[in-house]
Amino acid sequence: MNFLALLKDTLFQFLGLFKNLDTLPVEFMRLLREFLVKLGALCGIAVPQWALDLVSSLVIIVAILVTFLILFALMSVFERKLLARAQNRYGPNRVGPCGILQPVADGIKMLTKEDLVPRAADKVVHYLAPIVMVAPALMLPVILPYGRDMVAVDLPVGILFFFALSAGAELAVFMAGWASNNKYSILGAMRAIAQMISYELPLVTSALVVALVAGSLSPAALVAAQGGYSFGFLPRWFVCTPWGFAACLLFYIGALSESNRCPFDLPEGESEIIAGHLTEYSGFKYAIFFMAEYVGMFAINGLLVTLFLGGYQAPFPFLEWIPGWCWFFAKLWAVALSMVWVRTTLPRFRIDQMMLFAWKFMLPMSFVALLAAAAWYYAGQGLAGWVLSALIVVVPYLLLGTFCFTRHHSATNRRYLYSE
Amino acid sequence: MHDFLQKIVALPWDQSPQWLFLIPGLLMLLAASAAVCLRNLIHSALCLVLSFICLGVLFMALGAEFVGFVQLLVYVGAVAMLILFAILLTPAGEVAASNNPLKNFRLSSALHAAAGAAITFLVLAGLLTAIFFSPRAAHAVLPAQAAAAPVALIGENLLTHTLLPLLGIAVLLTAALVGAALLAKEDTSL
Amino acid sequence: MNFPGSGIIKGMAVTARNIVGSYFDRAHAKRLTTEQYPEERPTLAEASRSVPFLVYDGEDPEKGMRCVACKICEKECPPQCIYIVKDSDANGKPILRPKVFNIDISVCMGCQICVEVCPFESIRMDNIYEMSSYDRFAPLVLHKAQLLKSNAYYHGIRPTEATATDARIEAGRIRKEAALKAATAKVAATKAAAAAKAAEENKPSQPEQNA
Amino acid sequence: MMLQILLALSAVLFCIGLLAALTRRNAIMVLIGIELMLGAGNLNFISFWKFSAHPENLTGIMFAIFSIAIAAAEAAVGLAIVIQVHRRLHSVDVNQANELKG
Repeated sequence: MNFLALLKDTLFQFLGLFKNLDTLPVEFMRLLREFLVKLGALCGIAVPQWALDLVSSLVIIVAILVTFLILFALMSVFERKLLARAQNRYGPNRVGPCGILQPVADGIKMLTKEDLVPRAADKVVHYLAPIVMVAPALMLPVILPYGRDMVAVDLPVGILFFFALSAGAELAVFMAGWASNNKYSILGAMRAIAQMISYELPLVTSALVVALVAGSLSPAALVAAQGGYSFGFLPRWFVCTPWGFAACLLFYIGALSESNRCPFDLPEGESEIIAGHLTEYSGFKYAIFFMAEYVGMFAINGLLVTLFLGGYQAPFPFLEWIPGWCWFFAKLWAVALSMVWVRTTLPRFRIDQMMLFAWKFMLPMSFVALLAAAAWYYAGQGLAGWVLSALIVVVPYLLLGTFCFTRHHSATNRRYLYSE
Repeated sequence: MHDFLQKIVALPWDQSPQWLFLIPGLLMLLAASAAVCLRNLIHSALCLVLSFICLGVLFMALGAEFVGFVQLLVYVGAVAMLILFAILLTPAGEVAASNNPLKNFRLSSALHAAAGAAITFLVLAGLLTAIFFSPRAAHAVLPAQAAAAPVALIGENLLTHTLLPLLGIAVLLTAALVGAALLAKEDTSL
Repeated sequence: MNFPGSGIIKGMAVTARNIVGSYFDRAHAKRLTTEQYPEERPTLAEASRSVPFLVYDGEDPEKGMRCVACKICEKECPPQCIYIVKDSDANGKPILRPKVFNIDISVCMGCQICVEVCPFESIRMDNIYEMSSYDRFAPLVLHKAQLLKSNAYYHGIRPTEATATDARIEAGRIRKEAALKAATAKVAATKAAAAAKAAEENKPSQPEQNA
Repeated sequence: MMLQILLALSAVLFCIGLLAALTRRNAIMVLIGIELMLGAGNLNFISFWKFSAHPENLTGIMFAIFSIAIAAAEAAVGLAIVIQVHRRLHSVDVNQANELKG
């Protein structure tokens, strides 16, 4: 058996994989390993396990990176188009058909710009900040289950891994803001950190709600727990339960805040503090920050899809023939575009409103969701559970919303701590 | 070429040697020393973060993934941020004072530092002696079954054997939260 | 329906209506107000102006040039972007025509003062707007040949003003002719009077003689 | 031998923290030193757990988790005190906070 025959054989097997699209990526990896073993045998080398693992890890890493960079590129153009459409403009439509190649133009522009470092900046920290920002952001997507058995690293503490790494973003933002030696930068960094720390609590707590019911911190197990249909038609996604709906909204708001998107874009509020911690960055470093922000946003949206929207599960039984990974990415896009929709609609928070919202609404509500999930768990998940957990969620929501957030309340006693 | 490839492939690449954990360990010590020695407070806080990250990696290498990630989450995400915030809120501290060391030199503080260094050296010597001359430490072997800490088991432990300490911690954290908020309030009449 | 958070839902509905409407609305063209610039040119208002140009009458720019190189615009121009050199004939005798007429449009601020002070209705504001170039200096200095544009062009970009100008020139011409006629008549009259006077001066002797 | 190396690492880390706590005058540096010492303690807990006869009891892990929680509380309160001291004395020098000295 010579090399060409092996190649031909493998190619035919590869084409055969397209019969079942659902398992295509997993089967492709298996085929790759088999091909490597056969190739080694052809050359007279017994290919050891670690080499196979190394090659397949590299392939997976490259696949995930490329996927997320493509998502980032597409998002940057779709976001601008949707924003434009909401304001009755065309949006980018010059580069390529319908402006789809705009990210290429943007990339070329960014990379050819001058990389400025302020003279008074702390050079080392200024240089390190984009790296600290991008490294955790690119590591986040590895724990997400993209399809059946399609999870790069099935960590038993996957959710914890995710939140531990997103702490890196806070650090990077601080480093960028401080090292720039610019008042706007440091103000932006302070705002960003205050916001991220405040919203991390409800974010983690609402993720904890799911972990409480599913009894696991592994994303793959969480998605597996959301398979099937209750009452015969309603998918058993966690978002379709009262507590899950509340936790999902809380997580969504927390995700908006963690990825510094409108209405939580105070750290980069253009009209107030130029670009916050990004003020002194240009060229390639700015592009890296931008990319890390978008990849981080997609990663946290992926976690939202995994935790609440059933990951790769189909919404209806008659749609199950569509491959799971298609469902995952469809949901991912739906969540990401909904973030753009929110961005077009809501104005930016004032900083005291933002803190008030985090500590007086988000945090109590996430505890309420935790309570509702516990009630659901012990009430047997039937009709009684539905009614009980719905009551537990709705009553505090109405009370908080009616008495805590009247206009009068938020307008009194306003004090600006950092602007005096 | 062929033989060379075969030899490379045959090496035990997948069995990491036991000293591999020394890499994060030594990096941790280096970062910690930098954190202590650097004059710029922000730099030393950032070095502290690096040292905490290395400590977390060390925990993970020792099989305690959960503790490692908690370490990253709590120390990098919260404690380091608190320290950085505190440094920014207390300007003109040591940085300004250290601009002219001769002017700020005082005999009492030099004696103070010397005494501190001496105490530290004594403690270090004592600890290292205890560690390297203790027969039990020298003969400690890895248990037959590899140590692992599955999350489910940790959770179960938290709510059974260590329920009381958990409640205590909950009360302590609440008290600390309220206390810190009260202390940091501007017009507090202490 | 008014419950906490209902305002957000209403706002989201508004933006959603706009997003969908901008794609599927019947009044699509009216809704998206953006002009696709290089393909769609804006229709400029008649009063829009950018830099000055020189008007000439008839076909030949040199012959029909209204400018007489009086240099009033050069003096009045606040940023001093106009440069004029008078022409002279072979004998060195100056003639009423500019030899050089340059306008540095990188300096021009479009104030229209030159237009207002020009007594010969020669300099007028143009409305061209694609004036960018790769060099900051040479291409942005417009010379006489570039500045001279026909009266027909002037009528094309701002008909009302051009018609008024033409009427004014025509009226001026008529007035001038009338004045000329009057002057001629006056001269003739003066001459006649002088002749009469001379005749009269010569005459008295005659009556005396006669008397 | 591996346990000894781990313990030595932790001992050196502890002493670095101790040095900072004893010699630096800035209160925040003192707090950083204390955090380092707590980290060294955690490393000891984890390495003893790793080498214990019954790792399935998770005693070391539990201790480490609690110690991390306490460290967080300690940092929060300590830094609040530092900020309060700075507000009163306009300095974070621990030697200057001597109002109670007789």
